[in-house]
Amino acid sequence: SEDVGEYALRLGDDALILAQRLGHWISRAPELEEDVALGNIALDQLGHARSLLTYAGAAWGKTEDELAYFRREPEFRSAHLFEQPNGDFAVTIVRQFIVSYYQYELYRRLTASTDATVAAIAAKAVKEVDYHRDHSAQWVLRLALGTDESRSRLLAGLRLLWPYVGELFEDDALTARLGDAAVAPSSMRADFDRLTNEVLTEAEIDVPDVPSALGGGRRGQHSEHLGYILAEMQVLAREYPGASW
Amino acid sequence: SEDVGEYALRLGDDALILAQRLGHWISRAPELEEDVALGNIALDQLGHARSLLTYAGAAWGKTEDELAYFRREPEFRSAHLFEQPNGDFAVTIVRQFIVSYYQYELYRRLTASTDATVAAIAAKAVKEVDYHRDHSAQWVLRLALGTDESRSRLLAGLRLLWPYVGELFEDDALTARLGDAAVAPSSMRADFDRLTNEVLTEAEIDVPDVPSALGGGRRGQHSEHLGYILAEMQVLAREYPGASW
Amino acid sequence: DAGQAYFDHVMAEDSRIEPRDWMPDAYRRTLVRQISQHAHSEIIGMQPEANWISRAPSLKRKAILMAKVQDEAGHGLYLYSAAETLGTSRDEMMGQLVAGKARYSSIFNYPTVTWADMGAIGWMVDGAAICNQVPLCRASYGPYGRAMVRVCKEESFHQRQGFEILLELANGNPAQKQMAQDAVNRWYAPSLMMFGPPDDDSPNSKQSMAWNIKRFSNDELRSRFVGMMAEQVRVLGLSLPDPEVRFNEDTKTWEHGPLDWEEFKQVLAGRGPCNAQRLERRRQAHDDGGWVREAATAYAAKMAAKNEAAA
Amino acid sequence: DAGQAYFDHVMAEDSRIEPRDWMPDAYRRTLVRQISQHAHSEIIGMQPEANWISRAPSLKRKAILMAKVQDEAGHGLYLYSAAETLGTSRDEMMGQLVAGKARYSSIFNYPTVTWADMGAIGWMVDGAAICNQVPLCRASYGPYGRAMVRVCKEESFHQRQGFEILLELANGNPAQKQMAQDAVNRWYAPSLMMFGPPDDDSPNSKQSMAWNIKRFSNDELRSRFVGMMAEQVRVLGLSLPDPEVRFNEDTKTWEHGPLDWEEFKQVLAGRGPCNAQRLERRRQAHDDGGWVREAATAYAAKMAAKNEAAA
Repeated sequence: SEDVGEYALRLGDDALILAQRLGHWISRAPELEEDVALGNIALDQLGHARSLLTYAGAAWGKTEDELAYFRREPEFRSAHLFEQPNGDFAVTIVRQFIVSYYQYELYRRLTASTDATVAAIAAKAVKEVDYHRDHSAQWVLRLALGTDESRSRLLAGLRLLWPYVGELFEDDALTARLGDAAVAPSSMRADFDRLTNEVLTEAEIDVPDVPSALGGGRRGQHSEHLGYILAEMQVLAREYPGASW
Repeated sequence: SEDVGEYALRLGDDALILAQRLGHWISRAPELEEDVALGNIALDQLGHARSLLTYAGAAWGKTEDELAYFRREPEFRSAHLFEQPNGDFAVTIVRQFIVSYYQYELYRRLTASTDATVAAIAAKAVKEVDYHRDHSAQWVLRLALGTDESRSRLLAGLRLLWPYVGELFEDDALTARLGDAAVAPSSMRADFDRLTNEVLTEAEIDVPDVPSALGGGRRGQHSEHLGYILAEMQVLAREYPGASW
Repeated sequence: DAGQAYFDHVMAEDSRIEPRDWMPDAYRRTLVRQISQHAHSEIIGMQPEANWISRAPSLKRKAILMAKVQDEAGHGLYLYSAAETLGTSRDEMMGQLVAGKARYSSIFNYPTVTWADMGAIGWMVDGAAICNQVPLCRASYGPYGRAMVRVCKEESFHQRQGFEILLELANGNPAQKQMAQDAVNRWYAPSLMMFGPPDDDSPNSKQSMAWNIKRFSNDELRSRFVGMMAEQVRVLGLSLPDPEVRFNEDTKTWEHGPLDWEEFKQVLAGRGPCNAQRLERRRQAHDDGGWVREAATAYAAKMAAKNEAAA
Repeated sequence: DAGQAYFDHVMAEDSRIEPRDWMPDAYRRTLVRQISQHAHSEIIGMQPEANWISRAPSLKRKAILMAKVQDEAGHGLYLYSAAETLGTSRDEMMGQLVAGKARYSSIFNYPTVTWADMGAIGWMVDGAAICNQVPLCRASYGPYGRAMVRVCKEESFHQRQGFEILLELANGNPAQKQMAQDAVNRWYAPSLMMFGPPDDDSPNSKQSMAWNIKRFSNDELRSRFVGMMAEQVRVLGLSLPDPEVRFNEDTKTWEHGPLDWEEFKQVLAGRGPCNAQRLERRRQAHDDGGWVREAATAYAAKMAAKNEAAA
């Protein structure tokens, strides 16, 4: 249905934009092991994006590439967190930390989706995202307890990105209509808070006390960053519309 | 003639790409005075670009905007130096230092071009570029003689960008054919060397001993940076071809 | 005492206080806060527009936009200078801004997502700023009033340019017209809220009026602005997203529909779409520029010592 | 002595030396240089391809390209590990690379200006690398040979993917086909030069052959590679930019036209189009990552101390 398509589009756009962001680290990471690790995560996200966009496209007779390369900014459904710049390694790790704990709760529940395709995609994704969770949590600990500099950069990253957590857990008419085919975002918040808190506690960090940003990504209202991401991502495909690659 | 058009295109593309690079500093400069100063320089360069592209376009019946927004990368004629990333403030200052001393010699001679339009554009530009020269020389001195950090950043910037100096002074068939309508690039090298050397000597710096890069911008062979610059610069104009703004 | 008497006299005469004149501490503090907030707004206000410099769709528009954002840096400079005459240094004010301890106009915490936002900001946001600022050209503190004269002259130029951007879009293809209408819709309420809370919820206004650093109430200015917009939007062939805008023949003022003051407070409290981003970007530029400012200072000191030695 | 005798025996038998075996200093030094250069090439070689990850024109191609560049980081890891068994640490080798004191394959100093370069690099550059590397799977130093086995397996996968990119373009619209041909033209000569200077100008080759860390001469490998290209390019429906490519029936080898060894030397000497950029980018990544590596080290030390205390 179009509703399921729209839902898949949200999740797919999150993953696609994140993959695009993470891909930038490959050849620029602090050590080779991280070129490999961040590359793996980017590839996983891109894989999820492809499955989700392919499924979403089925609702409107479009391919994954038509959706990725020929939609304009207000037609994207990514949440603001995924669009945020990489910043330094600490900012990227904080983004990963939030994303992976959120996506784990999401995909874990979606394995029981009444929509069989969504359930199948989630079943594959949840295992990969579990590894992303572990990767980010390890780095949160290393940076928090490593040196003064790494701790202060991590704290800055947390203050910078925590405002975008709220949007991930907002219910709306679509998630309500979808019922058990989807997950009510707000229903995941408690588990997200509990599990991220466990890591932050071990890292001797308090959850940042920062106001929540307004969001709007699910309605096509994006941060100023998305336009730049799309300009770069779509430039070649748009230059040769209809071409095959 | 088409030859003059091609020549104006080279100069115009240099100025356009530099304006695009410098424009990024506005709202990000180290102090407000520099937001204003770099903004002024960017505006001057953009002004030169518009005059030169308008004149170049006359040879092919195209407007400045058609040339700026609807050419592809190999059709651009900018030299590699202009495409180089802003880097830190020292890198930008080094780029400005090379560019403004080069452009000053160029426009000064072009005021005597046998092509009246080129001469008129040069007559206006040379005064503005003289100010750019002063601005960059002052900063070279401040950074060279300021603190250890500023000196070492300046030296790094010089090593990074000096390889791109050579391309600016290469003669080719076009400049040969144009004779006194243009300037033989190689004929400016001695004055450029002498005048930049005066500043570098006062700054207690030796001209960097680095190999020259291969260049090729005048033949449409560009650095990897230009594609990104154009993707961003052209995105909106290309999205609405034929629209008026 | 004599100082207070002179000050009161100046206020009564609607004349001007100059930097060396005696003034009440509260007057000084209020002015520093107001002028520095205004300066901060110019600086932070560069960001939403700088966001489109690289993507401006024609070279002419790119040049105009660049010049505009650069003017805003200039306004910041005049205003910080005016505030400095009251004994607070630019460094100190900048420090407060990047530490997140100073306010700036909330309007700049909204994102500029399309090119039409360049038009809407020029036409509506600068339009509202002008309504606010023209009376300040007669502010009782001399340096402030004089700075505002320069600022206002440039702002009205900017407003015209913003109007032109929207006019071109409104007369363009359907997608362009839609882009323009969409921008007007998004910026309408935030620009009305630029005049501050309704008069019955604006506690400091009375004192500022007495000191001649505020001339009209928030609601008076807002009403005047709505009237201006309502007339000009017809020229654009667009509409305001507020069916309740009308001229009240009885009160001879323009009226508008209710505004979402809850959102205003949210944004003011830091929950706007771009609060964190704007501040972080300013902080980054400030931090990244630290070594440059240090170098300039060190070089100036060396040159001064050299000249000293030579003299 | 006994060590030398055993070493000579291993060479004569074409068998393998392992890390704990005695080996001549010159052998060790040559290997460290060769393996680390190879590792550096993998690392620097990530950049020209990473340049197109964000702009890959389909999601499938994006995924393949990402995986490829990531594989190169993996190859770098295996190779640095192999070199470390000879007593030089990765840190030290990386330090030499970012200080500009180590070499890497010159081919990576050419820019990737179109998407078709992703195809040409895969097909030609990886193709040349495979010709070079397959014999190294039997290199006399055990860890090196074993690393090469893994590398070669992945490289041939990459080569096929590059071929596919070109095939798709060659069968695409005229602009795409032109893009493909243009990339083949640009990468042809540089990829032939990857095998190093002609045999009569390659002083170190003889010793390396004697040590079984080189199996065929530069010209032999180059000729084999040209033959491979000449056959495959017909499948692509494209052409090689060298009219002198032909199979010599007498010598049973492939021949090609003259190469511009002057350009090769220029690029080797640092005058390639991207030498400075590649090195600067690596240095930047290395420097930017310093605090992260320090944090990881400090954290590991703290955890070790904690475990110690608990034990």
